[in-house]
Amino acid sequence: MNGFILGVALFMLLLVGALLYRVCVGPTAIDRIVAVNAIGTKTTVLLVLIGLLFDDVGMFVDFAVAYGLLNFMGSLAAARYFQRSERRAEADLRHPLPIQSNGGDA
Amino acid sequence: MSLFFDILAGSLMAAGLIFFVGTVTGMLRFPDFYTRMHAGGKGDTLSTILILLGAAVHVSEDFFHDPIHQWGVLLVMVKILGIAAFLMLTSPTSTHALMRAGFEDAHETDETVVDKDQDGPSLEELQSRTWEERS
Amino acid sequence: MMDQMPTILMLAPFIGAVGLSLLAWRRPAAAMPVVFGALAITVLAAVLTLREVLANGTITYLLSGWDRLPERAAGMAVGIEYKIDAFNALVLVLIPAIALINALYLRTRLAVECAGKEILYAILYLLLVVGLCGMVITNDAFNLYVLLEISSLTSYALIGIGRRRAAHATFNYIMTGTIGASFFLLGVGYLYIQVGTLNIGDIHEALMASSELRELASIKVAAMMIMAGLWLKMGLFPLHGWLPNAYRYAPTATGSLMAPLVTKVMVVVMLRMMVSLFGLDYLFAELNWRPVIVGIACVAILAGSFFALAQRDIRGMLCFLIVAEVGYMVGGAWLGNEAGITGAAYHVLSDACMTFCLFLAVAAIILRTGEHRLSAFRGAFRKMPVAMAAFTVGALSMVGLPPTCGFFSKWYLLIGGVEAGQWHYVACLLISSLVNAVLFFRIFEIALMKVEVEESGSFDVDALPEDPEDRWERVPVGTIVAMIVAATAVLTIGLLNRPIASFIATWIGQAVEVAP
Amino acid sequence: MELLTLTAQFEWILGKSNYWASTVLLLIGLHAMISKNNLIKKLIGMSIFQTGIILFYVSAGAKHGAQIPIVHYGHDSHESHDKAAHAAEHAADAGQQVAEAAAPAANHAANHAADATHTLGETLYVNPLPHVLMLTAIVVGVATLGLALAMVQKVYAAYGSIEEDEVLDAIADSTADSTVDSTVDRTVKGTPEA
Amino acid sequence: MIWQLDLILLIFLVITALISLRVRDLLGASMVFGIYSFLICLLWAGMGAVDVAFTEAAVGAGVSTVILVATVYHTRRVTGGHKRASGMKVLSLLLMLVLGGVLLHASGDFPALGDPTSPANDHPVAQYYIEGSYQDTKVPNLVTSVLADYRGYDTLFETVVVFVAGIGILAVIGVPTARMRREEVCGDTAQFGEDSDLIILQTCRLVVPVLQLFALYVIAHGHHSPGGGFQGGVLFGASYILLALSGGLREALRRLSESMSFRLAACGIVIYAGFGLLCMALGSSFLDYAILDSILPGGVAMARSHSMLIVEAGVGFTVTTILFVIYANLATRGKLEGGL
Repeated sequence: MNGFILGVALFMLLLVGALLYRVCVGPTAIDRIVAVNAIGTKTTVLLVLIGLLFDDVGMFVDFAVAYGLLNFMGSLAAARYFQRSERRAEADLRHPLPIQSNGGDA
Repeated sequence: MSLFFDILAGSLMAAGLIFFVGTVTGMLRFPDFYTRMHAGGKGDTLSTILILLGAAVHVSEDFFHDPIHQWGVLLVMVKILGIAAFLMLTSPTSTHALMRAGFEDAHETDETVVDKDQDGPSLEELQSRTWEERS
Repeated sequence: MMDQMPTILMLAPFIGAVGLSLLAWRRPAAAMPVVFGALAITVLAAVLTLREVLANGTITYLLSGWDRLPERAAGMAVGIEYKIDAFNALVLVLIPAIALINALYLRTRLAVECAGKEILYAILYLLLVVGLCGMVITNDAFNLYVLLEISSLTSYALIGIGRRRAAHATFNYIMTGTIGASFFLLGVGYLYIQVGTLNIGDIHEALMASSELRELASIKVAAMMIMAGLWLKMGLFPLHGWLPNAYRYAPTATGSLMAPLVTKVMVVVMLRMMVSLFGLDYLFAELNWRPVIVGIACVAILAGSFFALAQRDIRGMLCFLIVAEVGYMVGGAWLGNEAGITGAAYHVLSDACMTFCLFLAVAAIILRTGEHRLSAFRGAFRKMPVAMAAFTVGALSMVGLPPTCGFFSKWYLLIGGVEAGQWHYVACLLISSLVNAVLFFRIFEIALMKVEVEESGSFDVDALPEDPEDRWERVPVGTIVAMIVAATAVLTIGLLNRPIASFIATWIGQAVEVAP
Repeated sequence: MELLTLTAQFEWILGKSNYWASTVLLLIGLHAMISKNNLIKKLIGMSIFQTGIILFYVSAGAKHGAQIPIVHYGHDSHESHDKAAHAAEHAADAGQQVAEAAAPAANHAANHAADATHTLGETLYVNPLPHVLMLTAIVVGVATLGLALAMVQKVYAAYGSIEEDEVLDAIADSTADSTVDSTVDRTVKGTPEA
Repeated sequence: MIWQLDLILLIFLVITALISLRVRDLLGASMVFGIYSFLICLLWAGMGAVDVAFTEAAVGAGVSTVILVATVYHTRRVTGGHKRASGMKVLSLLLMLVLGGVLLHASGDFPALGDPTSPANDHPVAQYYIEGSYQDTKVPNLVTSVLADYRGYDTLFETVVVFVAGIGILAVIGVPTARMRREEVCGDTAQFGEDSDLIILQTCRLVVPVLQLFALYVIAHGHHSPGGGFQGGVLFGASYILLALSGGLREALRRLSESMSFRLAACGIVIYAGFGLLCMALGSSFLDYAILDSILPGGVAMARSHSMLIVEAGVGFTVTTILFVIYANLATRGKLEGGL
């Protein structure tokens, strides 16, 4: 069974790598953030799987919760950034922030 | 007995992986932000929860071997289910928040996915409204 | 009670700072009394500790009560310990003493330079003293890193609290300081992965005991990393970029505290690393970097002196003089003979005192005449005799004339250079002394001119009191006392040269004979 | 035959991989700190730099097939008993090991045998000391990051930019005549919303 | 040590680091840096360093990302190309080549990764921590016992570092006058989350209390599982940050005002240092909990264990409040109103 779990973990890790492509090419910040959010959720799962591999899940679930939570906090912060900057732009008589779409190029 | 648990856990995890593959494919291949969001939001949550359920089943196996000494694993199983519930709560919320953020960031839809004969205001009109008008 | 002195020494300013934030959050009036009280207790404890060390040798204080027991971890230290030898004890007296005297000056400036943030400033001031003392006192390499970071963070904040121009200087300081501290941490890690302990004494014994350990490349790289990190923190010449701006644009009280102490404490740490951690015979017998490092030091001395000569701004000039002085000390320490290290250690003390004296006097003069250019000195001898007297003492010590302490420490450095046959180092010492002489006598010339000070030129706004009419106030009495004490300290350390030198010699002797 | 050598080389690479990776991360971060133009990018580089060092320490404490450093006294209580019983003799033989050769590096050969025996005996735990050190390092890192970010905000309030070259230009302009400096200084005290 | 995970994660780490440094959009860069932290946490969990992974997750992935985003909000989101770069870049690249050569050369004689007989791992001190600390302190989590007892002095100053960061940020960007005003405004009746999204608001209402309970559990259970004062404190602080993100900073500040935060932070340090002073007063050395068995129940080892718990609680106080203050000041440029 451990071999199977290891396989699952590795496969998930490879899929996370595929998501890294989205993180890399963007094109815009919000696309990256969505991919980042997905990766963060998967990190929680990977952590539980690592716990299973160590045969000591009880020690790992505690901070798997913390992972999920902090990932949530990160995406909330990003979302609030957009909301607040939108409202700030409205307050500044619609001088919107430069919304650029140059991404992981350069 | 243990074979049954292994098969159950394995199948749950496999199902989760399949959904995760769907998520990744959608997020990589879909044309515009909203559709990617669609794939990311739903598939991500479901696959996560399925894999966690598989892990919970796998953990709870020991309990059914000897319930007297191994009752501690039940606590672990409950914790894993707690993580699943927590993600069930937070992941859609963050998806919603990000979708709204992208909407306010004035992302436009790809024309291949826009429903041409929809009635009601278009996305651009909605985005052009101020916060107070919207909410 | 007596054996608790090291901890009391560390805890007095610590408790003072925490108590300020706990009880006096909105009572700015409470700031200075607490600072004075805490620092006074610290000085007292430090003096008692020094007496103890003089009486019966090196003190070792085991925290958390984990003694070195043979049945526990083979007699290695499992906890953290203090180790106070002769030299440490001297420096431990010096640090809180300078902070205490500087507090006399700070008292007059606090409300002006950081209005509304007095409590915060006082807390940071005390914690900076904690960090500096802790770096000197501890005998654990990683604990040294932690306290290094405490002193760094407090310094960043104490500089960044200053005016607008300080912001970017502080950012550069943060960058450089973090790189330096991280290099130090990496070097300690290389030592740890090869030796397996963090206690400085244990690492030293392990290095002494096994020759193949000393052969390892990673130990050499560890030495390289630790030295590079400390040089970044002390501002040795090619790495000095952060120093002048940071000290110039800081609040004046911060400048006159950090300029004497921070770089010198880094030199002290470097000396301890050389003598107590790696051991002189390892550094100088096995890997002979002496020519390279002494060469760098020579470049640093010359560059610092000539940049100082090029400066128009008084504090900028002093900052580049510090760069040159760091060159003195690093070069002297790496001469590799006893006279050189004695000179370096002695110069730490004397340079701290004379830099302190100069910064105080200059701050007083800048406050009196709202200028920060050299022209501020016009007619200074007549207008503010005390400040100029202190300035003169400090300047003579910088130039290196007897009976000031600068003369004697430079004397030992010269002897070390001659013994080591490093003639270019000797030459650089003499040249920079000449440059200093030119520098300061130019200032004296300006100061002796009987020209009236006219309202002109650009002046430094934040160095001024808020309302313009008390800009001509006399120098506050606290500042005068501080300057007098500093000047006397310069002379005293000069006159006590023989005991201090023998003292440091015994320290080196102990440290070397510790090695089997 | 060469298959054996291949596995040996692979083992060797595995044995070094973390150290190499930590070096690479360290260099990436340091390069960003030095050469990036944007202050926040510099700070991200700083964090990566510190992470490289932390990775080095944690790798130094890792052990193959070891448990996480939390003693399992609950699962099988007898283990804790015989741990208590063994503790004295472990400390004792550790003692005489080091007594016979003071340097830990010198008596590897001796320790190799000794450890092989007494790690096979009981469960092997990861070395906790580097973890403790790195907890401290992480906290120090975030403290530095916070203070530096505050500095970035102050720089932006002062010069309206966080690109280093633009900031330097602004400084050059403002120090050209210090009266401007003073006036701006007075206004900037309150760090207005830019 | 799971070497397959190890290798893949190392590769991903380098990629993520490069991405987060290449991205021109600073907001995206901050979020990518969060992913970097998550991945490196996975790496450490894979190497068995659970406490490190926990702390890095809480501190690196959580708090760092949020304060980075806050700073980006207050400064500028786009960074242009590097105009002045080239000369500096070349110089730095040369430096990196030299340094990298030196470091790789040094890594040649390191013991193999995961070797139980490497000097660091079978040094008597490390062996003693593993074998003796449970007898000494009755604390199963070796990291906790080493952190809070053997190296408790380090941990005290680690807490002070956090404290200094809070004080320093307040000193650097805090606006005294606005601060006074804030203290008055604090009493007014701003509706909870008047300007924020309903769904987010309700979710956080559900999450925050659970999170705070969980943080308390992490602090209290740090003896037996990964966690302790720092991790729990960071999580507790994160709960307030979450409150501020969902319902507005004003709401969070009414629960935990700034001056109260600093008082509590000082309380935490006083608890820690005061315990050490108590040991001194009872005639032993600083932070020697063994002497406290006259006060605390259950023998020397249990005395150490109990005092560790109290000390960790003190750490938790400080970290919680200071992290919240750091966020509050960075998110509002020290004005404690408006802002992110």
